[in-house]
Amino acid sequence: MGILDKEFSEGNIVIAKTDDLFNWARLSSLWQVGFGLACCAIEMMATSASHYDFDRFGVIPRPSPRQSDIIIISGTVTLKMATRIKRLYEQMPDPKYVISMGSCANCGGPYWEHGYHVLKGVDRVIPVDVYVPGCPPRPEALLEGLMKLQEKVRNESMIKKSA
Amino acid sequence: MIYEWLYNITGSSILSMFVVSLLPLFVFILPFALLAVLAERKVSAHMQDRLGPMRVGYHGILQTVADIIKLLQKEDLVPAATDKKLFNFAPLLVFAGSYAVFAAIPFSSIFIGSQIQLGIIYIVAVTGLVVAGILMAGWASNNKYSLLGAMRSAAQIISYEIPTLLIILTIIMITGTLSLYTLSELQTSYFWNWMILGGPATGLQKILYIPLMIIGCLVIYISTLAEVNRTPFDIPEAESELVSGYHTEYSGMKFAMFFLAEYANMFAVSAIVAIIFFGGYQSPFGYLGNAIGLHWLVPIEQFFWFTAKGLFFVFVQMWLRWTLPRFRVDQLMAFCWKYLIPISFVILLLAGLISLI
Amino acid sequence: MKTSEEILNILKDKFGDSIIELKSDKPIDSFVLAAPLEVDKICMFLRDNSDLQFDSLMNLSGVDDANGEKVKDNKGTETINGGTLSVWYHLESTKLKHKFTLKVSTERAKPEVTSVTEIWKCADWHEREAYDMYGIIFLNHPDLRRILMPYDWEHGYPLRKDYRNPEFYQGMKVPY
Amino acid sequence: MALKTEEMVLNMGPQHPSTHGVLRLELQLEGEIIKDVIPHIGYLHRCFEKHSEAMTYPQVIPYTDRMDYLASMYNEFGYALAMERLMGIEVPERVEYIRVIMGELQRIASHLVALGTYGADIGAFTPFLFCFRDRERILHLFEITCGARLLYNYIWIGGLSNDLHPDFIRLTKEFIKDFKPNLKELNDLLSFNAIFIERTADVGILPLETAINYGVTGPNLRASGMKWDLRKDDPYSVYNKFDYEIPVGSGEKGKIGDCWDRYFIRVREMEESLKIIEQAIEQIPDGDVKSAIPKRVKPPEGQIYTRVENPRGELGYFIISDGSLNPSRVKVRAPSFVTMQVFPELCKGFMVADVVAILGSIDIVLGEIDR
Repeated sequence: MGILDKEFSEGNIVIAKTDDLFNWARLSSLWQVGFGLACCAIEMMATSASHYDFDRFGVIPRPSPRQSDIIIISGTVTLKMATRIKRLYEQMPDPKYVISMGSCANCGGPYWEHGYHVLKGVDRVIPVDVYVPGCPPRPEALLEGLMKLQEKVRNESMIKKSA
Repeated sequence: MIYEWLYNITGSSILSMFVVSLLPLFVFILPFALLAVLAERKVSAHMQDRLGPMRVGYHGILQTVADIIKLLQKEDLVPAATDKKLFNFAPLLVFAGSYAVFAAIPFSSIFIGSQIQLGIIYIVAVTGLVVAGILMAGWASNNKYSLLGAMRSAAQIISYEIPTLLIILTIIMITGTLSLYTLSELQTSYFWNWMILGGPATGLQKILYIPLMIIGCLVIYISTLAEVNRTPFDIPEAESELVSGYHTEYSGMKFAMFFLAEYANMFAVSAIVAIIFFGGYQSPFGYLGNAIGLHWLVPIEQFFWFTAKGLFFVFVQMWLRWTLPRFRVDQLMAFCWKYLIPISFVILLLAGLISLI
Repeated sequence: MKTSEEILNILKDKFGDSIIELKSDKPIDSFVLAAPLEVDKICMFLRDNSDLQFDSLMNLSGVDDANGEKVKDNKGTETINGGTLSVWYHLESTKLKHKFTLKVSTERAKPEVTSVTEIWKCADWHEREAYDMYGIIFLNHPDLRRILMPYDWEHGYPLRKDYRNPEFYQGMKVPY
Repeated sequence: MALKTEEMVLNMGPQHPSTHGVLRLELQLEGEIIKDVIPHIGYLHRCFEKHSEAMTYPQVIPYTDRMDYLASMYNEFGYALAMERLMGIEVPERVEYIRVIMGELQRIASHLVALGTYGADIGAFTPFLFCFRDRERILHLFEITCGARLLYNYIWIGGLSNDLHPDFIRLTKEFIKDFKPNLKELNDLLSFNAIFIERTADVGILPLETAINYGVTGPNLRASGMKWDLRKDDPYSVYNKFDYEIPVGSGEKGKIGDCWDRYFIRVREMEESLKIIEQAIEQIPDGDVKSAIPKRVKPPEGQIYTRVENPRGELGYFIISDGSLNPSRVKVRAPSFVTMQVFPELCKGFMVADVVAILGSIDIVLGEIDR
């Protein structure tokens, strides 16, 4: 049971402030699963390395999915790999986020037509929060994607949404 | 000391005991662990031509606060195939073990959680709890990586306790005390009274002690490094081999407990090295408070010196971590049994002979 | 150093019938066509003969020659009947520094070639790949399983020219 | 009474911090000793060969980039070379020089990743970041030349997509000047570190006979003691105009062909590559880089096998043309694919920690193994 499992039917100042605090904590400390797939993984590594430094945003790679908040699908997802990615995603504790990095993970990329073994978009197996286009995306693009995700987290709320 | 002072104010022994026992946790361990994690990230970043956390607060000073609040919110996963009781209990045991060490550590002459006469032995014994906790975590996780990590960890910690204890035995033999407070008081006034420079002994004896003590200090620092699973001895959680070792399956707050325990332990072992060889809370140059007649200043200065020494050794640990590769498990054991233990035996013997002079 | 013609003559003397012909009419690489079920013996000879010493198999590739009869069924799906699948061996001697190309063709309906894994260990995965992609059966191969595709893939051999994608694999849609 | 013991099967990957991508290894263990390793590949099988059959010849080039994504320039180089030989195109000399410069820069970049991640596998994380810092400089050189950091589509059949940037020569000289001390720093920090030597020397020894039988090529073969480099032994492009050495494993810290040899060969190869680049930028002639690009790539019917010395070994392209605009078959002899087969042989009898050390030392790229 995480704290966030509780939903409130109406908002008040306490909940609003708690929301802000919790959202701030979550967006400031997005730990990533240390997991690379293909070409984009090299750019992801370059983003973590000295020149671009993912750590500035509080993103550190964790080897175990149990301790991470965000999974960056960096590269082509093949049919053989898709079931593993789904399992990996299920092993992560809530709240969890997904960045789909690069055209291959978004939609199959250059392999969309004849790729008999390529899954055309990782969103066919797991839900995606942010899509980063590019083949491969530059590290700046991935940073931008992360900031978009932070924006999304910032606007989350524990208040139950009325229909 | 603090306990008596509180007892005088409140008049209740239970209440004051309670406050005294919680004091190190809130005054020291938690803030230290938060700062140490941040420092680790900043130190490593600057060693690697990076900046480290920059976005959370000024130069990222709130980074670990955010991390902890985030870990609080995380779903507390208990995988289906685990032994649930042990799985839930293990992080508590590890945390309790590393917290209990602080009870006997003299932060200054008036701030000691509990002035146990057998202080050194108590610390070594309580560290054993950590091994039990780690084994428990590895076994209960029902994960092969965790199990391998836990087995390695148990073997490693138990082996490296032997040279640690032998060196401690040498010190006990020289000083004739088991109490950390007495040990610190023995090394009072100036830095040439520190154990690393022969302690309170005089003349030829002191000169003969110095090389032994320097080697002993290295041995004990290396073995304590291994006991807290830091690089180059971090094989129980070796990221590139065992994913993250015994805490692979832990998430959320339970993982945070392992994490905090690790950093608390780092300080604990650094403190032990500081107490035994570097005068504990004693200042190297005498006290400002005594010089200008403000005697209440002395304990504060002592606290400062103690933390400064402890933090310096923590920094060295970090420095080593980001410089050195890691040993393999058999090399690690060979290093302990083939080099450290014989060396510490020799030191024990020589120190015994010298003390007869 | 020996040219392909000289190597062919040595092989002709030794094996006779199983060597079919030398083709050098097409540009660049000339190659020798051999019988598919004799290829392991030929290769063993190529490796162990002191004049040849082909100690390294550079490449082994399966090829769909697509030279059969193309049939369309009423849904418009095209399949190829008859014709051949081929396996190409590119050999090299690191000691004598000469190269040699060997080709075997086998019937599409019953594609069987003897394995050369015993001779060059590196043929192992190459042959598994050719099996995976073209369905060529390598006789005497120690471990002939799919290698790149999932082990439970049941929708044919993807690099054959008449391969059709399945709609779904384990509940995941395959076409775009 | 004999104890009944069971073998433990440990599954490593496809998601594991040090399998260099999506490799899955099935380790059979007795305690921590490896009894057998079964590699499972194909988690990144992106159907390169099917795509190349559906594309026209020039359209295949971007797909070759994505095979070995750490050495894209060299993949294009090999493919362009094969097509030029098949079609009988003579390439202007300037193009050849630029290709060599790009290829050698790519070799340095690729080796930097290999060495950096190897350090991280052994447990030293800092060299990894130092290597990436230097690699970033090379990527910048590529970027000003063709606009891309990782996958370039720069070397075309018969030429190049565009000429060098006016600053390129100056920046390359600066890079070489800065890189030499950094290489020394890497040696101090990692190569001659006592713990690192302890971990890698005498581990995962690859005997020469086994290496040749398994078709191992490139730095791994040279580390086993054989002077075999296609740049010298089967010369292509303008490599015979330069003066450089082929480093060979010497068993300096352990036995010939151990992990440390395989590691250090790469360090020395980077030095040799620097020499080639230095000579090439001195000698580079003027000329038009696009003059020999054919309007329509329609090779005659036939087949060709061409190979180049990729940073990982012998990269071969086997192209069958049926006289149309699309290739009838493109088979790639990927060096990592072949090298990976020898991996179980290397691991037997060593420990779990050594698996990581050995895997890092043979330097595989999964994109190339699975294609």
